[in-house]
Amino acid sequence: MPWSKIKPIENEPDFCSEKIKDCRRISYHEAVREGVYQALEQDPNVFVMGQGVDDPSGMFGATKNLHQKFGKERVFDTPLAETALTGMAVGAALGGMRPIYFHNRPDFLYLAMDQIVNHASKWYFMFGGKVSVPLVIWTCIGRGWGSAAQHSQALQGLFMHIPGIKLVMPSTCFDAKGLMLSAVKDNNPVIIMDHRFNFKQNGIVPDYMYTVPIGKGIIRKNGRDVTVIAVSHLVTDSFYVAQELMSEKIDVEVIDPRTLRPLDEEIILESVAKTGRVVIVDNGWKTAGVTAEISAMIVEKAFKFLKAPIGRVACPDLPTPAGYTLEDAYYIGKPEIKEAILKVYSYRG
Amino acid sequence: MPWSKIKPIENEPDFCSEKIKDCRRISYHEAVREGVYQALEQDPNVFVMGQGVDDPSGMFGATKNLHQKFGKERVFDTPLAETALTGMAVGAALGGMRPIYFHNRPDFLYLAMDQIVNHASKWYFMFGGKVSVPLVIWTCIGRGWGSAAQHSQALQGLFMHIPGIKLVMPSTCFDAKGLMLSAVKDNNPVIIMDHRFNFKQNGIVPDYMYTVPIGKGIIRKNGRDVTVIAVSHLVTDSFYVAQELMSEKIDVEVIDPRTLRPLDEEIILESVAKTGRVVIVDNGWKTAGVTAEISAMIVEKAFKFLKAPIGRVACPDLPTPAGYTLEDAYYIGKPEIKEAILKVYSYRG
Amino acid sequence: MKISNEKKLELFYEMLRIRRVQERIEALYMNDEMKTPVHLCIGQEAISVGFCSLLQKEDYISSNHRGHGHYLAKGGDLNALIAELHCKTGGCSKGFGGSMHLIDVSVGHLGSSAIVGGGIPIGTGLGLSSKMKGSKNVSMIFFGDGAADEGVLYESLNFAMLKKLPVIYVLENNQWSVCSHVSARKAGENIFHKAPSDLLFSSKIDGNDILSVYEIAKQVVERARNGFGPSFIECETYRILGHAGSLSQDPKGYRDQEEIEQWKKKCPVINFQTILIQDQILTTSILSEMEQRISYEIDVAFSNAKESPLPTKEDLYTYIFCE
Amino acid sequence: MKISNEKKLELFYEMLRIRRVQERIEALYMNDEMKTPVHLCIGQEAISVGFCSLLQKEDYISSNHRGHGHYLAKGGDLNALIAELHCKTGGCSKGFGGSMHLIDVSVGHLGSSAIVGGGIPIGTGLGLSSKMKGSKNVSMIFFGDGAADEGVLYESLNFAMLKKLPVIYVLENNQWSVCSHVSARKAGENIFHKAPSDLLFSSKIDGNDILSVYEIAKQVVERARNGFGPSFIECETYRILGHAGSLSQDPKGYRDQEEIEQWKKKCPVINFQTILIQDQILTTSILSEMEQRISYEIDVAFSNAKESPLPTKEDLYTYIFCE
Ligand SMILES: Cc1ncc(C[n+]2csc(CCOP(=O)(O)OP(=O)(O)O)c2C)c(N)n1
Ligand SMILES: Cc1ncc(C[n+]2csc(CCOP(=O)(O)OP(=O)(O)O)c2C)c(N)n1
Ligand SMILES: [Mg+2]
Ligand SMILES: [Mg+2]
Repeated sequence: MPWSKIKPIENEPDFCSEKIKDCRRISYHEAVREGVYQALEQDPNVFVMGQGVDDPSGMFGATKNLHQKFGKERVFDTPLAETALTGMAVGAALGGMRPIYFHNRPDFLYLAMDQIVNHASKWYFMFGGKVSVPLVIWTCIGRGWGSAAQHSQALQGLFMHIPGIKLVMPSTCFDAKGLMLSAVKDNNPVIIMDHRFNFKQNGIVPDYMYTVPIGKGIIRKNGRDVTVIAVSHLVTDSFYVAQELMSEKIDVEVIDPRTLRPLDEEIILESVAKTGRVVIVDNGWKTAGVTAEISAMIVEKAFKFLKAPIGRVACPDLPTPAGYTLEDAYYIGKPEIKEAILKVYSYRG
Repeated sequence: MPWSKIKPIENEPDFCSEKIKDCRRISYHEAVREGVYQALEQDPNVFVMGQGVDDPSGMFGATKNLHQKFGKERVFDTPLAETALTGMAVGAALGGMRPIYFHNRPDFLYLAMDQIVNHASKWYFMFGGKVSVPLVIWTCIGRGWGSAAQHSQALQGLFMHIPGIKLVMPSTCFDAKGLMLSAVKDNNPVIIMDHRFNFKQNGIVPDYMYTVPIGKGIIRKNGRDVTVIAVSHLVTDSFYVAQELMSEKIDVEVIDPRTLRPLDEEIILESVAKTGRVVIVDNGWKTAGVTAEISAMIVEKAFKFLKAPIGRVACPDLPTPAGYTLEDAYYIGKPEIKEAILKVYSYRG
Repeated sequence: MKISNEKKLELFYEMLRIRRVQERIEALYMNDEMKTPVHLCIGQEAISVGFCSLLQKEDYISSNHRGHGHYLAKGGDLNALIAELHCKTGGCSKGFGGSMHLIDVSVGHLGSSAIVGGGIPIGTGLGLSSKMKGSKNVSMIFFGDGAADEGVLYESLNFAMLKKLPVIYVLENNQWSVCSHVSARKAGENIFHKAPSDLLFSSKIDGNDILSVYEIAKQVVERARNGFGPSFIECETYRILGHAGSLSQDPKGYRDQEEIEQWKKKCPVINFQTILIQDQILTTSILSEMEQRISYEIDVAFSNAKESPLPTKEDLYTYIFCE
Repeated sequence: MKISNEKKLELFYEMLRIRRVQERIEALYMNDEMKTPVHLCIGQEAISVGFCSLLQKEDYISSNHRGHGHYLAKGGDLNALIAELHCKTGGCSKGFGGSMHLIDVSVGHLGSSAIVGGGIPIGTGLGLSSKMKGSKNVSMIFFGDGAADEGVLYESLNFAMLKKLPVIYVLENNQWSVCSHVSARKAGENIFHKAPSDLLFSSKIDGNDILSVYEIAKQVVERARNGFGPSFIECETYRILGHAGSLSQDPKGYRDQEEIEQWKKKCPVINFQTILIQDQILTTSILSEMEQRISYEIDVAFSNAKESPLPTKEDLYTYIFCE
């Protein structure tokens, strides 16, 4: 298996570091694309499928022109038939291939739930380990611009509930590439839940192949007072809030779990042991989602360190509205994160 | 609307009460069926659909022979086409009908996710309240007997995450009927997630029409030491454990939330304020499910009362195995509940 | 089939109106006042208009992301449409839906889905409700060639045939799904053209010819209304502008300019106009009157939309559950 | 088509073997030692045997809840099957799968789904993998008339036709899905019989006649192997016993005894046996030898299964993720 050649890199360069200006910076879509490109180059069994992967915009740039380089057999557009195409990818994976199936929105995964959950996620366990399904499903949360309820769902809370699927949410260009390569290398179904806001970034990305381990979080900023655990683009928002709060002498630690299953509980629990105060930030629905799980896990395993209620910053339990004034009210960002940190910080029991 | 005639009953008779022996006791399936029967009788717009609703076993008895009474137009079998049939039910609801769509397992709902979540759950909000979708989806968790990974999933954790759907989990015959009638009366999509183990019960069920309110929990046993919040058939298990523990002078309060969305937070928080010790019991997967949400909610809103980590008793994050020895290891019941209560009870911070 | 001159003028007017509305939206789109992804149906007007002209107010339609034409042709309120594109409270969905989620309950339009194919079973269910209630209302479903890829079509058609539902499936085959040509997605012709005619009336027509559309629509609506069951009509047509937004936003290079030019020659509006003028049914004075009326109506709709208040933060929590 | 006597005996032996295995399972089922819901294929043996007899070891099959016949016909290990029914570690899925989740990787059986229709796209994907790898392996998918209701069939067939995949869709129309007759679910014949033959080879055959099955199987496997694309074969057949478990557990009254008796007369095993005896290909001594061999093999499988250890509590956590 050509995959074993790739070296995992445990730590990425400092988040938003000013020091490493001499490193190559590329855009987020270039980072994702480079991961996919190198995977295709490395292993003839890797292929790319999805609606529009070969079109001029190429999945926000992430698959742009890959069909020209690797051929229309290995990078192909699909009919609008998410159920069957997912099953098809499962079958191809069982037949020895390593499909990467791109969707431009998580909303369309609902059509593929039977194949994702009843099939891909269970195959390895259900057959006593006899086979596994190395399948990557990549999808990108939409936000803003009146996308409305059916084109903007953040489904990590839903998929975090499902055993047998790894769930990856990168927040930096470096991770976008390294986690893509890890996902393709992985022998299990992996969902990469990306976010359109991540695509605004440029970041440091080595040009060689590397993997970022699935199951390892990273501290984006050290701090002693409050632990903030944030996913996807909200890591950046949290980081900026944390920097702002330094002027108010509040020392916030920002943790980016990077993957939600497996979740790096250790990095979170260590931080909680230090700060005793926690805010969890997620762009999905609040109830029974990411913030719920991380909070409950902390209460189970680090109760004695807790000095305040755990803050949960998440989208309200509502479909996404179209209108921009409503979107403003709906979405969370720096102000909500800041408010939650201050509340938790100032709590005296 | 004929529905407005039905009187809601806020409290049901004492759980497992010995006092009311003179009341009518019927079996669980008779209770569900009576609810459906009376709904069909009451309102010509109500209809029943689903694979096998008109077959000799009639959905574990819950729909048995209803087609003979109400005609094959109003109680009909369907093709195996869960996606379209769900959409069809949504459309019929928009056209003024009140469909009750029966599935004998939640596992098949994955095929209908697009219509349930992208459509039914969002329609009311997405169109600014102009229309709503009065649709009942009834489904019954399978357990035991080698049903294995694709025929035994408990999906309340997944659906609890979805805004716009009410989620009902009865645990007694009384509630099975009363909540069915509430669900049919409701103008929103309602999922009733039942459990095969409930079908073992007989219970007190008045023969007249009544509704049990959606969004109101109930205390099944009062107690001062530990609060147990349990769903579906695990309410009964928790109740028996609580009774057992009385001999050890541990006074457990057992709460049956009855519905997970809306969740009766008040009844839970009041109990926590009293006991400060909590165990949550759910037959679904642990991560990002029911136990996560209720735990996180308590931490958010009643932190100061907590004297111990919140116990979470749920199925492990694995597909269900077929083999009975593995099932034994997989499922939770009285021993796991008891252990968790004792752990929480004896915790000294 | 004999169609009265009056009817022809009516059909023309409706097409022209939808065309002008779309053009105005396109022209103003880059001003960024309509913050919602619009999908224009320029080139496809004959389908909405021809089919909906046979429907009663009580009949149902089911529509999709490219739904302005369906909405207007069925009699949806123009003011509410334009206000919705501005995400205002005066919008048909009060600003909660945007361009892809239009509704006008008063004319049997119960909401459009932006999930491709999502409206197909819903429209089927509306047909079922009709049948169960013993009403004569028919349900008409508009969907694209992309939607025809989805298995839900197979399931829905089977059910409609099985129960002989009064449902008309209108496939607007505009050749493209975003940048993907139908030939990259579909093996051969849609298989449902081969269904036995006693189960499903099926036909493939020139969707740019309003008279062909009208003729077939009359047939299938009558069938449905009189209990003869479902129909499946594929309309060949073309989306002249981009997939979404203004033309300037459409990715370049996925289709030949030549192809676009060929289809522009088949413009349903201009071609019908030419015929009507040739046949002396339409005069330049009637035409300019029409244009003025439409233009005025559109002006009013846009100015109403601008004046309509924006939803507020608090409004967000209005529609959690229906009482 | 000329089929050698040897081949005929082989086919007969395989059918007989599957029949006897099923019968034994049925006979012992109420003892409650096989704690997993079994779905027996008595009456449908000719389909598994006829189709799989044309496959190489490397070819793939995709199977469903009623999968014992597919598994055995493809060469799956009988001992591992019976042990799996006993939920033992010696089972083909080590007791994690049960009767509905069989697998034998060594013969191209990569796991059966108990979600009706779930195996259809997976088998299609196996065909795609074959094609992408440039191997000649074909993929054969067994599914029931219930599965044919699901939209995933439409999507999968379209994709297979579009990409000319080496996939054979075998519809076992046994008339029933649990207690629901096909006529309650399906409007007319399956529409894919109308597909153009250059895109999809299609045929409807007597699935209880092993020679017809063998003949068509030969044709479609050759087509698939030589790059001519997918086929869709509907086999008319009948499930003689109940939907699941032992016959005594089947609900009463959903089908006529008369119907069952008619189909019993069409028993694929007995009828073929009669022909073979008539044609003097099969003698009573060969037959009793076969019966003995099979009976012995089944005895061994059951006693092995009983001896195989049960999985333990700790085993549960073995397969969380694959390394
Ligand atoms: C299930 C689903 N898959 C993908 C999309 C993304 N999408 C939005 S519009 C569109 C094109 C659909 O093509 P078609 O049905 O032919 O309609 P047209 O845009 O041509 O009118 C696609 C693929 C979607 N909205 N829903
Ligand atoms: C998607 C789905 N819906 C419903 C079921 C329940 N179910 C299990 S087997 C079965 C019958 C399927 O009929 P068919 O495909 O004809 O196969 P047969 O049992 O006749 O061999 C049904 C409905 C299921 N397993 N999966
Ligand atoms: Mg199109
Ligand atoms: Mg069948």
